[in-house]
Amino acid sequence: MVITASSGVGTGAALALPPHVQLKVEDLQTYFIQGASTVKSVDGVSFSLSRGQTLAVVGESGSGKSVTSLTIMRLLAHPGRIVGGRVLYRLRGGDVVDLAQLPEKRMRAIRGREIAMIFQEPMTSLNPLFTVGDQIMEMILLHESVSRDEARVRAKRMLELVEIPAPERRLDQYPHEMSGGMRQRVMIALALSCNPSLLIADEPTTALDVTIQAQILDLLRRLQKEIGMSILFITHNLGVVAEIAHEVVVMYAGRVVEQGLVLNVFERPRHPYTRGLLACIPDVRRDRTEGGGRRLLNAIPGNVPSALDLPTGCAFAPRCPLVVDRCRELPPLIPVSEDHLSRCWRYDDL
Amino acid sequence: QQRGGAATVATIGEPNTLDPMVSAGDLLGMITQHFYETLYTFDKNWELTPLLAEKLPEVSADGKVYTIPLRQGVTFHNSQPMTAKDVVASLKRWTDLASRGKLVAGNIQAIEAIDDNTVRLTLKEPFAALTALLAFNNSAAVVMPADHMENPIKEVIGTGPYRLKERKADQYIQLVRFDGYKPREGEPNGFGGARKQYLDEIRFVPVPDANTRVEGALAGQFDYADLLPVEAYDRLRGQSKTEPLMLESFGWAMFIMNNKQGMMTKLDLRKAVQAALNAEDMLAAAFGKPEFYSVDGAMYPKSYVWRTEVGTEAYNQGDADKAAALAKKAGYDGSPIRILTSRQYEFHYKMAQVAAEYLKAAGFKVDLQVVDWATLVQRRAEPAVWDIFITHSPFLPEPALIAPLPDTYPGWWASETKNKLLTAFNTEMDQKKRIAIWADIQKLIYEEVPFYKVGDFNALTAKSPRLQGFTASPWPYFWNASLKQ
Amino acid sequence: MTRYVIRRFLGMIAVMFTVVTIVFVIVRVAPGDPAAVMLGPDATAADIATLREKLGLDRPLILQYLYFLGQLLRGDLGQSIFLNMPVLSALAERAEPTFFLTLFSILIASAIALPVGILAAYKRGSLFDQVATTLAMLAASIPSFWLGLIFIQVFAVRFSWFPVSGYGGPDASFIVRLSHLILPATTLGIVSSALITRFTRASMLDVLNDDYVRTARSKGMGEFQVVMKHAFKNALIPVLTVIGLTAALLVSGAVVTETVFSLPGVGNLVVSAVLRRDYPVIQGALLVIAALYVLINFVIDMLYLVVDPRVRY
Amino acid sequence: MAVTSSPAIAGRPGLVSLVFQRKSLLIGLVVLGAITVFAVLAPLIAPYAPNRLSVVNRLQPPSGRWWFGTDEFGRDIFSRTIYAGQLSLLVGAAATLLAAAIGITLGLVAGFFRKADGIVARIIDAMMAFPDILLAISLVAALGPSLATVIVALGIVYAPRLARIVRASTLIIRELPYIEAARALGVPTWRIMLRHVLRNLVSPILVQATFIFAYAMLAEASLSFLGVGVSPEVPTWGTMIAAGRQYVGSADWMTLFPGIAIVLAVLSLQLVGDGLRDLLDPRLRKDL
Amino acid sequence: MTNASEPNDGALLSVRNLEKQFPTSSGTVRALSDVSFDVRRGCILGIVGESGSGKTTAGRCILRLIEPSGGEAIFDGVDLFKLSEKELRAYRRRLQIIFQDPYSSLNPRMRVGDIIGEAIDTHRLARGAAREERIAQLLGRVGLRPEHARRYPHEFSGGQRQRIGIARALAVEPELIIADEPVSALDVSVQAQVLNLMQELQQQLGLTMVFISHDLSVVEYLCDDIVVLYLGRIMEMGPAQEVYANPRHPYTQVLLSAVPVADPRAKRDRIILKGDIPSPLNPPSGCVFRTRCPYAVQACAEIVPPREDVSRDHSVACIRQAELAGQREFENQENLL
Ligand SMILES: Nc1ncnc2c1ncn2[C@@H]1O[C@H](COP(=O)(O)OP(=O)(O)OP(=O)(O)O)[C@@H](O)[C@H]1O
Ligand SMILES: Nc1ncnc2c1ncn2[C@@H]1O[C@H](COP(=O)(O)OP(=O)(O)OP(=O)(O)O)[C@@H](O)[C@H]1O
Ligand SMILES: [Mg+2]
Ligand SMILES: [Mg+2]
Repeated sequence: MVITASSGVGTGAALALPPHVQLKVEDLQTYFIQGASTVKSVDGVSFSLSRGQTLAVVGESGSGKSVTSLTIMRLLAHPGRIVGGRVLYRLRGGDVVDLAQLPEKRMRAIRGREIAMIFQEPMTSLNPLFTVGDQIMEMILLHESVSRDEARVRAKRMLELVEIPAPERRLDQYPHEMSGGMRQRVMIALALSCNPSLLIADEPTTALDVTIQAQILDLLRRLQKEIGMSILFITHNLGVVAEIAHEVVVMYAGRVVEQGLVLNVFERPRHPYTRGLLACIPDVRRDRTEGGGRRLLNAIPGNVPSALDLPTGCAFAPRCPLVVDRCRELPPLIPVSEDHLSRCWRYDDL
Repeated sequence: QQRGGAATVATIGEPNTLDPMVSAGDLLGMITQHFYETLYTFDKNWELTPLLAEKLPEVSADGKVYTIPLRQGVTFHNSQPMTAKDVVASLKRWTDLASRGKLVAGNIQAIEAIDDNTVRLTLKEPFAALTALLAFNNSAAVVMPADHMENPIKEVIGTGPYRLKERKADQYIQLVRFDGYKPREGEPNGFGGARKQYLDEIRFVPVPDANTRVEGALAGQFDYADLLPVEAYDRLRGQSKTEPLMLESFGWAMFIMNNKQGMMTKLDLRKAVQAALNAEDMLAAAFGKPEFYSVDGAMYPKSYVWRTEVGTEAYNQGDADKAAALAKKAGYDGSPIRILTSRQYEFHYKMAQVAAEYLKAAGFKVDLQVVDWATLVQRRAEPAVWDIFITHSPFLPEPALIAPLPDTYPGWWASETKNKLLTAFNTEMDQKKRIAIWADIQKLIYEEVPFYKVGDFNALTAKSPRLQGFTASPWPYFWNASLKQ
Repeated sequence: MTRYVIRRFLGMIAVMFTVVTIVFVIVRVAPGDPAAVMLGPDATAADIATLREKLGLDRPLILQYLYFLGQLLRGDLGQSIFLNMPVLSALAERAEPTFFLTLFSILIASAIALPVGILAAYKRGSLFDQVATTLAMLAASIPSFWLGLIFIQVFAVRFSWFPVSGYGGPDASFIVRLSHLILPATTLGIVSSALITRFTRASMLDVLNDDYVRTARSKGMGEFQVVMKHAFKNALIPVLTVIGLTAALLVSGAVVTETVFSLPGVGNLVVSAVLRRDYPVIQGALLVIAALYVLINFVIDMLYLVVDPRVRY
Repeated sequence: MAVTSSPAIAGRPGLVSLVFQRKSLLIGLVVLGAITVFAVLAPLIAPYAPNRLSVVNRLQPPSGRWWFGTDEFGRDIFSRTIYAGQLSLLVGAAATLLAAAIGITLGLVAGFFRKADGIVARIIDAMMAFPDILLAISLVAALGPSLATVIVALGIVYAPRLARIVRASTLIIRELPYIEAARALGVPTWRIMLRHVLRNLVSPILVQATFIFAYAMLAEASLSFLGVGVSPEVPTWGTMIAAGRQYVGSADWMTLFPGIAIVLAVLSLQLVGDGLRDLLDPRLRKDL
Repeated sequence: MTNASEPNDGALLSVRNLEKQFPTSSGTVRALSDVSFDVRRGCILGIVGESGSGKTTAGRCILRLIEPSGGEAIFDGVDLFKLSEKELRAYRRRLQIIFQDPYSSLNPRMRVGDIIGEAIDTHRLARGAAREERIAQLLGRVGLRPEHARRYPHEFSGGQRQRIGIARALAVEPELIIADEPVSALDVSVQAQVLNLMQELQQQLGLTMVFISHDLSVVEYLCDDIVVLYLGRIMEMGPAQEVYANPRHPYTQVLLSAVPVADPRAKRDRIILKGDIPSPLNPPSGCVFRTRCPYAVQACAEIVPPREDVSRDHSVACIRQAELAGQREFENQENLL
């Protein structure tokens, strides 16, 4: 059940985006409202993604990454609802639309064709009852008026593109006859078969082995160069972010806490949470003494708060080593340097 | 009356055989009389009348020799002519197998064919009821071809106006007109006289559930529905597709006690049961409105010559205290009275339930064993497994034929007094004297309590208005009947 | 694939074998001498002895069992005591009404259950869902004989739309016979639709949560197509099993329904056989019906080969 | 259905409030409770003795004197209906307990011991191949009809259903890491079976048992209706309907009230079962 | 580490020629072949490998949670594989296991106190008040509060549950703990907490540990020795520092190069492997890695590469390792020039 946007703000006024921007999310709020309980899964998320660039969204489990991506695609499950904010998107023709307001019918034309998506579980994301070829062709036939034969040729080309050996034979295979890595390639082929301008990848490599992850990341990078689409890459692995993204958005408890170029954020994180995350990853150079003895990791204390009762003010405050009184008040996203934002009052102390 | 058509008759169940000699059920008699015929039968006044016999038998002066002339030109369904040889063989088979035949078996000196068309039956002692026995359509002395007498029968070949075409157990028994049938001269008269073959077909459909028979009748699915619960009378009245037929004094119900084995062999206990039972309640429960039954202890209703009221003061007591006292006297040990009954005849079952309550009130334990009729018939033959079973009977023209009188009948009433009286009754040829003896027998029944008469009941059946020329009877027959197209 | 077929086949044989054994045991648990019970009290000792010999009851149990198996392998289910005919023919004679009754019931049940189940799952929590779920539960709570009685009263007696009972006479046309089946099949169909509805709903709910349904939506596909093509086809697999098993189990309902409607089917035969203590018929009917169930199960397994590519190897 | 629901985020509210949140469970429990109270307190509530004949008053329609009317023997249907509740519930409950005892044992043994599994699983499969009523009829025919044999037969008939569920769950639970942890600790097998496996099966067993209770009551009614179950003079809802069958069309109340009683009892049991399933283990929703 | 076939003196546990096959309906899965390694007393041995390489199977075999198909596991001088079920029970106290999934490794129907208490009861370590005391102590040791004993597992977060699992393992005072991916299911921030806890415990209690993981950075950080598994066979093993610094097997090299590093400036030559891991149902002949190995030659298909020592305690199963090492040295020198 797809819930259409409920706030009835007209889309009359022409929307605009800077020319290089493909997608701009502004103060997005997505809540799950069931009876008296409200889960504010996404509560004020903003970022923008330039054409041909990769933006990584990183955060721990439950921070709202998937909900953000599903909101953009307008694939939220009941009782999820967009409560506020805009999702500005540049169509192929150059027009800008607010995806949060678009009627379902127009949204359908955008899904798959303008924006495509790949998911975490390659094992379950493909329908087990249809051949791989059918599933790719279905997408092509849905959005373009071509014959089945033509669609098949296109599907085969897509499989070639994602470096699947013996594509002709693979077209007639079922998903279960393929390995996880292979299926994720099929998903990518499927997603890219209508040349979308934006690819949303929700943890596409999390379920895969490192060697296969390396293959897929490599493939995505190459395809982006060839096709030029923008990628919204969702992950919880900072290593992967470093490897693939130009820009990064760090989420915590439904909010963006830091945003900026990958180089800047990793080099000099301006939010204690980002800093903590980076310190949590074991690094021998840092965490071993000269003699080879181990230092304890610089772990963040405490747990990720439950989405049902978030602390007021900065959600990270209870775990933050730098917490001060002021943190009871929610900081805005503060520009700390060019293209670098942080939601911390004490960004300068970092 | 028009020729043609197939009449559908809803019967109370599936007979377990089509051989009318081996079983005595009314259902079996009703069905088989259409294809098997007896030497004699009854006319509409319940008088004896010849059927396969040419005329009534000549009886010798001492009442021992019966000479029976046969009709000529009668053929079996397999086109063979019927001869004296077939009749002799059939009668012998009847005395061997049939429960009614066994009654006379010991009394028979000889059965022989005098010529092709005459049979002679010689008795040891005179036996007044013989001709009535020969006329009955259940446990019937039917005539079969001499060369088709296996037991169980392999092929149903009779002389009747209809012949068996197909039997699908639990579905239907399909009879079709026997074209080689030669009816008697004259007009129909009860079961006797000419038998007209208007119908092309008669189909007996077993519908064990009484209510389904009612509903089928209401819906016009059956041309005739046998034995319906009397409660349905009002529902059947004023309907377009069916009409109720009420058969007054159709029969009487009885509780047979096991006089051979078990607790009921004690007279006091039988008397206790007699005292405990309230016939009126049993009848009311079984038949509903008083129009449908009569609380009557006499063995024959008013219209019969055999009617007498001697002994009936012991009837319909419903006296729990007396019963309890009698039971105590008999040394009743608290073991349950095993009452065998069936739901095929719903009124049996209902009487059983009321009886059970009255017996319980008198301090008896009751074990009500509800089985289907076929099983009951099987089980009642085994003296070890029951104390009382419930059955009913039409009013028979000849008292000697009342089922529980002979000591071979399950219940096994054997007493010297009874034997004396019965012998006297059977050998006596004078009607007046016989009536007097019968009164003694009735008195004895109330004294020795071999069984308990519950009362008389009417029967409710239903026929469609299309069915014409049909005469209601305890054993409905469908020759002479026709369907309006 | 061949491996799958062979495995299922062997499995089927194994279960059949167990079924046969269970039936053998059930008839043997009858207290007392089965021959005596079967023949009834009329029988003489000699009769009983003859039947004992005929049935092999005088032999050691294991030999009896082997004999029983041997008989079955020859397709011999024994002889009905009451009907005086081979049990197999008695069953065959009554197969038609039961077969069509089951078939129509399952068609009616599916015709009700599938759309309702799908829609209820799709609109989970809606008024439609609540009403449908409650009705399904209600349908599952109604004794089929009671519903049958009501149907007879209303549709056969009051309105005379359908015949009350039976299966038509000897020369009844197929249409007439079918008209006899409508009420019983509707009765059974309604009662069994409950299970299928609930199962379809549950299965759809599962599938609607699956990732590939989300994938289909992310392709920009319309809801109807998503539900029917991607979700329902997957949900169908377990539903198919339930439909098949319901079909097999309907025989159970048929026992009751056939009695209420006096349909001369297998169920009716069993009930009469129980009342008539016709053990060979009970035994034979049990065997045949259970075997049918196992067979239907096997057929469904084979259907998976068509529906689900995952089992093809 | 794009986002899968996450495991319970909030702490667990109390059981009572959970029950109250589920309307159907609540309704089911209330109706079932009422039926049970009526049945148990029948001697106090019933205006007449259930078997008291009063032939003059036979087939009276419902009225102020006989709330549900009288039957063909003039017995009060209301009194009989609530007394019948005792036996119907007893048959259902006893059959369920028996089925549970057999089924749980078989299922646990099959699920836990590979060697036994081959045979037990096949017996379960084979037993499931017999339609429930048919198997019950045959068992009753073999054992001889009585209240006790009906219970035994239904217990045997429904045992495989529980056995199958217990077995399937055991097979899954057996492979779970916490079982492995217990084995790694050296906890004896029987203790693992009871403390770890059986304890985690309580919910599915309870849910299934509720349904079996419902089915057993329906089955008892069917058997009695067919005349192959409980002896007809013992009042159960099934025997009452069977008796009333003769009067459908003329005294409909004879079948109506016991029929409603069955439907209510079975429906409430199913509501409870469904509610329990929701409450105890949402994952079980799939098997019915 | 040693590759001698006799048990090593310093080793608490020596696994020798461990074999495990799973017969399945579609054939026999060769999960482990000829696996031998030593776990030094007081040290942490890491087992790494991609999914399906047999890491978990190895752990479960050693603990006899599944029956091994062959080989031996000498623990403190006794071959665990030869013990009867009864004899084994005594050893169960000395070896413990921690699982990956913090959700399914705790019985949801038991209170935390009972989960830990069951370990104590089974080995009759304490009773009554002493038992409660001990449970409280264990909870404290893993960073939980004594009152948590009354709660059920679902009331805890993943990290806390993992702590409960650790407390349960510690309850019997084991000498060796096999930790099967204990942090893989946890969020990064919690993962670090649990890693810290494990280290502290290991040091304080002098535990010996087998740490199974597919996360190479964690293993590098935590472990003293490392075993690299691929398709049920050991590719390379040795002291962690040395293996990481100087991987000699092509597979190890590939694996290390594939790990994404959280440093956007790190520039590395990545070796991207072609293809997938072959099915363990019919693993390749000879060297199992050869189908994906960039350096494979004909001979690799013919012989199962024997283990070769490249330095003390560091061994590699590759027939071309020496040749390849030489080549690399040459390249490195070239780079230097
Ligand atoms: N259908 C739903 N109903 C209620 N809450 C939901 C629903 N879907 C998601 N949530 C809540 O929204 C929050 C964000 O979830 P989301 O799936 O976006 O997290 P994530 O960052 O993608 O985490 P992960 O790394 O585990 O995928 C979580 O707290 C989750 O519980
Ligand atoms: N019970 C079993 N039956 C059949 N095959 C099994 C069984 N357990 C494991 N296997 C197979 O053995 C091989 C090794 O499995 P194992 O679980 O040890 O791998 P792993 O290295 O722990 O992988 P992961 O990283 O996914 O946990 C795999 O191919 C697996 O499919
Ligand atoms: Mg997510
Ligand atoms: Mg593992």
